[in-house]
Amino acid sequence: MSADEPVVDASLTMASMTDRICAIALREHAFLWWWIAFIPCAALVGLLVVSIVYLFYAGVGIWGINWPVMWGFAILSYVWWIAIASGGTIISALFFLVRADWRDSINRIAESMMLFGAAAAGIYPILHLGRPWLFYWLFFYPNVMTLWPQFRSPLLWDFWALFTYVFASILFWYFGLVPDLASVRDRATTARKQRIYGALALGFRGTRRQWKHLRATYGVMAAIMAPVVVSIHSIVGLDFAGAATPGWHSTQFPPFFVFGALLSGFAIVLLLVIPMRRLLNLEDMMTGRHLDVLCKLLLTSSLLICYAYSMDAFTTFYGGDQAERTMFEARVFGDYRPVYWGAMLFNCLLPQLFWSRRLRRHIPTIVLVCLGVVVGMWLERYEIVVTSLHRPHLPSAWGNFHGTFWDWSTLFGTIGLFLSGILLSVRYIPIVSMHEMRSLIAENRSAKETGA
Amino acid sequence: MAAIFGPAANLASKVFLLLAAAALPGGMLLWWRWPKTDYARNRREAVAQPVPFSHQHHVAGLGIDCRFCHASVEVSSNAGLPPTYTCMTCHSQIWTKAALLAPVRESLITGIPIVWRRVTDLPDYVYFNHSIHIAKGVGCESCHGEVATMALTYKAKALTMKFCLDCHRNPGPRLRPKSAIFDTKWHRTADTPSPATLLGIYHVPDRNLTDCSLCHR
Amino acid sequence: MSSLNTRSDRLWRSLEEAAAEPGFLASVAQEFPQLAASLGKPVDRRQVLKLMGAVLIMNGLQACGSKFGGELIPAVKIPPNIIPAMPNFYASAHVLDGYASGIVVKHNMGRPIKVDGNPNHPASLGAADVFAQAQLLDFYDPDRAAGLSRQGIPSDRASLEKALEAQRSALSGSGGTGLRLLTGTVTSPTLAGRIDAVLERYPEARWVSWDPISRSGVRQGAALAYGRPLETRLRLERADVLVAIDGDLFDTDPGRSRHARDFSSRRNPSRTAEMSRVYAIESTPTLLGSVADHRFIAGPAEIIGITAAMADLILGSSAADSGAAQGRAMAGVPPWLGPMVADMKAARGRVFMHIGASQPPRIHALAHAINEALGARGETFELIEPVAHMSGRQQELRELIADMQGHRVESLLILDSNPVYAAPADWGYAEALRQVPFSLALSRRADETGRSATWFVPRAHDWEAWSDARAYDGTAGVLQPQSLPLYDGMSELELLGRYIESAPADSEAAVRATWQARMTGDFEIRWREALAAGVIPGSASPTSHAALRAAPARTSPELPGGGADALSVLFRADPSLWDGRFANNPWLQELPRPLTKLVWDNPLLISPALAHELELHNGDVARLSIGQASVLAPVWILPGQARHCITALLGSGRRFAGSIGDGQGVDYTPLLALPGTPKLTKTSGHVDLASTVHHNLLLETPPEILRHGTLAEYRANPRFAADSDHEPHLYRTVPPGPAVWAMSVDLNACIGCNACVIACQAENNISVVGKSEVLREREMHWLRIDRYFEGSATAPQSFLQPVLCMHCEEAPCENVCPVGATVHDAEGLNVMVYNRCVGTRFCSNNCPYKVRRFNFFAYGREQYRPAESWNPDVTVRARGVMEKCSYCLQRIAEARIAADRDSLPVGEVKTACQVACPTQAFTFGNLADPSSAVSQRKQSPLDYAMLEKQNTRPRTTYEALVRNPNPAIAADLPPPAPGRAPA
Amino acid sequence: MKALLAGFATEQGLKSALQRLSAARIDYAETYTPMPPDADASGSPVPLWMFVGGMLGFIGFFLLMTYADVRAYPLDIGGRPTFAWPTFIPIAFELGALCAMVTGFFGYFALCRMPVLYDPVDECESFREASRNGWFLTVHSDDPELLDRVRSTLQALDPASLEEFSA
Repeated sequence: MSADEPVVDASLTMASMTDRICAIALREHAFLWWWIAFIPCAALVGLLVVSIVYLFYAGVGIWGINWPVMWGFAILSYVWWIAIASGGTIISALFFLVRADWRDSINRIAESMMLFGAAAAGIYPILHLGRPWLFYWLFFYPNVMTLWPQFRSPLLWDFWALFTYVFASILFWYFGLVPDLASVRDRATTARKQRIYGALALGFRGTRRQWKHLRATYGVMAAIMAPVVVSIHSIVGLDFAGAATPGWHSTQFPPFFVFGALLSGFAIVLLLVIPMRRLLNLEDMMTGRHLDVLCKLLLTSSLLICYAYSMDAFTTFYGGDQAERTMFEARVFGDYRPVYWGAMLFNCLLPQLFWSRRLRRHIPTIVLVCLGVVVGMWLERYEIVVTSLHRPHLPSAWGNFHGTFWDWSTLFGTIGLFLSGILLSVRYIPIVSMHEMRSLIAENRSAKETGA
Repeated sequence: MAAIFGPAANLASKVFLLLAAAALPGGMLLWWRWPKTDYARNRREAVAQPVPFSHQHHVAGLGIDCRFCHASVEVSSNAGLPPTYTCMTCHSQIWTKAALLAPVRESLITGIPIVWRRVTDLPDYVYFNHSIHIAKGVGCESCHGEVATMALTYKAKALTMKFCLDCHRNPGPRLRPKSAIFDTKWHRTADTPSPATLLGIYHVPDRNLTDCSLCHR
Repeated sequence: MSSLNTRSDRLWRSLEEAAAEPGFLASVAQEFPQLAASLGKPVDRRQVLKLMGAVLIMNGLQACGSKFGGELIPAVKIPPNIIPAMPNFYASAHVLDGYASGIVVKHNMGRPIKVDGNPNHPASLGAADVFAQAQLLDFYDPDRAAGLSRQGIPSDRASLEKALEAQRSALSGSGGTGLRLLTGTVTSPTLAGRIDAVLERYPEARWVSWDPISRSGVRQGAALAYGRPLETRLRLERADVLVAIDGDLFDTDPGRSRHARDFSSRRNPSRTAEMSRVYAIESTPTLLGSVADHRFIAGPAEIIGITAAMADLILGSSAADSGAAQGRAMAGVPPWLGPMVADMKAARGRVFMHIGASQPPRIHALAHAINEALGARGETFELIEPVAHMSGRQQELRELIADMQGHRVESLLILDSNPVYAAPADWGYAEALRQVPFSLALSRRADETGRSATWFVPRAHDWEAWSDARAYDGTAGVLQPQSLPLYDGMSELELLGRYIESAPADSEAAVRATWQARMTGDFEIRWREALAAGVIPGSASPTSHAALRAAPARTSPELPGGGADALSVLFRADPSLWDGRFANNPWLQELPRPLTKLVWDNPLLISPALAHELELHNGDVARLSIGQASVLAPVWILPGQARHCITALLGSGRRFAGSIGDGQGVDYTPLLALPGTPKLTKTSGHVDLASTVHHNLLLETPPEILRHGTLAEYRANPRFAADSDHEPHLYRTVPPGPAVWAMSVDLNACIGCNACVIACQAENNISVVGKSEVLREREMHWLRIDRYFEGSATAPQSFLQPVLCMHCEEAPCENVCPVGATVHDAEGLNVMVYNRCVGTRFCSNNCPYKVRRFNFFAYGREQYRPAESWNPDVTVRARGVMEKCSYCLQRIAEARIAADRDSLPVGEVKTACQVACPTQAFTFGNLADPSSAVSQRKQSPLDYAMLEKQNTRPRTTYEALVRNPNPAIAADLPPPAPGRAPA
Repeated sequence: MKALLAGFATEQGLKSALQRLSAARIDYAETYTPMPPDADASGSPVPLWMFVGGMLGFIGFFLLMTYADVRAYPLDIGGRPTFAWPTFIPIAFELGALCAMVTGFFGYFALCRMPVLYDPVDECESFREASRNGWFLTVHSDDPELLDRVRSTLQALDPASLEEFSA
């Protein structure tokens, strides 16, 4: 197999493709492996619910946060999830705009990833509040206090960026889904499924008019999603860069965070594609070519991250601010050095394996590296949030931070939430964007005919 | 084959979507209006008291000055409630047998205070000071309404933060001459001094009256 | 307000009014012990507090939230000069081990809510130490509710009276054979009168005056030197050179607040003509040592040698009788001694040598001789007639115990003393007490003694009864009650009254009688004046003209056995808990100890060298044993501790202190007063110790944080510490309001006594969070005193810096808050609007000074105090809300409203910390008024802003620390801080 | 009213059928295809709507924030100017983008008169192929012989399916 391997297998026809994808969504009974995967994830969701209930009852004190480390898991996991979601959007929107043919078969997966990543991220900002029931004070609406939010705060920008991102993602995802829902509707055999998918398809029948405006609208939507996804992660970066805190006060944070989004996005998408193409035997749609491309992209974003890390170190010492240096030394050599070096290893070193073409096709390696990146990105956020805060300007205020049980339970709960979401979408929603695949197949056909 | 939906489904689905769309602005409107309603602010609800005291009778009828009972209103943040002794200054002479007044006599004998129900309450994080408002020409009526007409006392104004700010942003028009401060029936007339003059008379300070720190500590 | 009746029945009533139902406090209080018990040990403080709070809530009184629920409760009869919501102030005094310090108690609707110093009182001059302020919680302490009991079984007043009657008749027959009184130091003229009366009425009776924190060394020293236990009245403002050996001037000395004031008047070179120079020679760091220009570390043994050597150098070659001793002393004389003594001699008449109370009498005697020789008497100090009461029929505690063991004691009255806990276990007091047929303990709570005596009688709080007391200089003041008894308590005066037929029963009559006899002129007028002022004019002890007796002082003491390398243990009063009587006070338990910053614990303080020898780390449990007795205790490494010297703080490890104090810390009394050399051995155990400074590092304090230099540097360039020129900035400098509030903190004045911290806590309703939460780094103090060490671990320079909200003109916290919960007001205050806060905590992350505190839990609801004790002018913060110093906004608002009412410019405002500070380190006021004190202070050449480079333009600035080392002693000068602005 | 539904196996088939019909001056045929027929996407009004919606959102929210900070309740935030317009931009941008997305989403469905859960063509058995691999066209008419003409024209192209249904 090689990089010039086609993005779809020649044997694939519109009919066979449609039938297979619809068959997955319409299965009477779920696969066994599906249950094996879903049950533990559902259990984790239960854990999440428990954690949240107790949090609201007792207060954020149940977490490890303290003075001076006032932000902990809630923020860093939020950033982590947002990065994962953004990665999905970038694949589905950005690469749509550049007409990357390999995107069509995996963009639905990328979009589900965006959707449920955003969902997992979305609950954190509210949990994070000391008085979560007052979160609506961040909306602007005419109230009896005649008060408005404080628009200078990066946190408010973040809140609205997240708000926009979540809703826009849902619209974008659903909009691209409509024609495929129609296909499923027409393949459905039971009245119940016909009605459900039929209602969701909103009566899409593929008329000339429907197709024409669909393409136009979808194109513009993608063109909007691209800057939106860049903006949300830049703004998340500003949550930190906007503060004068040592370790945060850096102009490179917005791009730095976007690089992180790319890296974790590609890693997660690989982690989802690899088992799915195997379990749902879609190797002929998600070919070695896809893995190759994604690995290359992962490698590229890893190099970007390396650049960001090195600039971080450079500016700290070139800037010569004492507090910054003290903090950075603590980060690199202090109690939290495993976090720093862990991030270095997983985000910078490990991906370098992908310089080798062979390893770019070696499934175990890919899985290993991607898992490493996922962990590494979390460590990076831990390093940014916690180690920066634990060394403020005044030595008298130095502190330490350790996650409590509830910190971890919430984190794993959200992981459960994400995975159950993905599994449900695999179970009930066409996992490949069929109408885009059809165009792709058609193109290949015509290409061959002209070639022949 | 038979179609999945009948012709009626088209209209039904459109109507459903329109209603769903309408729910959003509707909800927002409710959210905005609800706190302003009298119900949410429990205005105009007479509160049952151990003694059905009538301001109408005592103030409008007998012409007793507010300060006779609310003695510290000019010097303290707290206007003060009349001690049993104050009630008994008259009621040891008149209505000495009235059943309505039994709790008052009871309190005098046992020395256990009468427990009144609160009518106008502000949140604990709001530090309202009566004396300064009186000193600067704000009438009782501005916040308590026409108490002189209340057979049973009720909360007359919304007393939301907006209510306070409306006046703090532009005090002039709400001020009244010294003589009228305790007159709950007073209204601006042609010969009332202009807002500007009143502000001058009372030396309303040049400080920012909408500072958070003015009321919240 | 003088007559008890009118005031107190009002107070009682209004207290009832506040609590929705009569007798509320008692009812709540009774629930606490069971709660505490039900939790079992080790108790998680926060849990306890939580449950305590729960009780209050069940009783319809939540700490935060409405004070009256939905009810309004007027008085039945409004008493004279009480206006709803307007504070009243009544003078009184706080008495600790007999010595009084004047206080003024602030009342709201009859409820005491704050304690300040009494400006008229010589021992206070307006300052109040931590104990005086914290007694507010002692007064409201629900644990006081435990009533009369006889042999542990609840009893009542009537049966007590019966028992006392029986006693009296029995004793009057025998002439008082076997009657013993046990008290602490007594300065109260009335109580002294009563005691004498009892001793007269019962010729065989004996009186024991004993304090766990003993000053007998001082008295015996004076007796050695002058034949009588004269006391000294210092005039530190006159001392150019102050030499303190094991100095406790600011820690335990009865005049500590006054000494601090006088001392600090000579410490800021920009205000005093000639800056004083302070030498501290000590084994364990003290407050004085931490601010001294030279701090020399010497073990207890060396100290004796050094004093002897000083005596020889100053008093001339000593007599033959002590030649040997002197030889030893001179042998180990450190190099700095010569220059120091030269300095002392040069400052003849303007020098004072102070000796810590725990030093042996002979050292004190020597010091007297030296001070006389240097012409200090009459200049930097005076001798005055003894303030503490004495009698011919006195006994030492040990003699009493011997009598008790010998069944020679029939009847023992223990008045406000807790020997069962505090006396050296070795003396066997507790066992001896069982031999006494009738013993009565008048204790503040059902404490160790109260539970072992036949009768436990709750002692009336000082605010519940009449009394009087004298200050360190003898000035007397009357303690008037601040409320009717919350609990059925009895005062010493009342109790002793039962033993004398003639005596008036109630304490008021007794006190009046005392002063009627001593006051000239119209008594009623003088009396009312005295009550109002809190002091009785002209009652100070007269100066004594006793001459120094030559002989005893010249005998320089011999070294104790053991040798230089032997371990030694110093037993000292806990800076917050004293001898343990304050162990049930949450404020004091959670008050960071000045130099260790430890809370809720009293580990053994050891030197880094010793820790290294024994491989001990902070929190490691070690066994400290003397002879057979031994105690397991965690250790804490304290830089500046003498190498082989261990400091053990008394006052912890109480068994029956109350729900808060029980079992906190370690009880060292088993080791007290034991002969033989101590041994310290490491064990495998480890205890987490809660310190509010989480990193005890030794680094050069960055100049942008704490700037300091020497007097020489200052003389060379007075502005050596001043800010560099401001960078240009984009935004408005000063808001347009009519006032410009600002503060200046004088680092030269701060002695780290913590008075400001407690004052802030009391004024602003700051929660206590408990040890477990402090361990999680969640302490809540708005005002903290940062401590930095510089130099070597063995002999570091220590620096203290009070840190509170800087109220920056360009506050970084404000523009990161998404809901505008922290904003600027027109008078430049950085306002925290609690009710708007949603708790994103971004403001704290963005605060360079880290002065913001967060309510991780609903601490406000969990406090172990009734709702009446809160300051009604300050919101009690809810869960999930950020809080911080507000410059005492409520006081500003009060002044602002008062001024506006009369259309006057706003007057003077003093913050709580400023009022409480004994050294006037804080100056607060209005910069818009160039004549205001703060405007003056900000003109000081030493004025600088912390973290100036952040360009936040703080309203709170500091005056840099200047030290005045002796040029002849180059060794441990503080290194000049680098990076200062060029001249 | 009657209608004809003709299905073809390939896009090519559909194209030629359409050409025949237009040759026969019947150009009111609707097509149903499994993928976008390569007719150009230009000329759709939706992108313009989205642009307008986005702009309105951006300007509207920018003005709202300006009103809130400058007129409604000016507060001194760390001494920053009340009209801190640069800080308004991120939120204005985000909400502008959201408005554009919403306009596009609903604009599209409005434009296509969706949802249309029922369409007579659903009655035809073969029509399900339209979302799989079938290329369909329908011709509606009240005039039977016209439909007959159409039928004959289409049959000549041997369609995969040819059904008549009543619309």
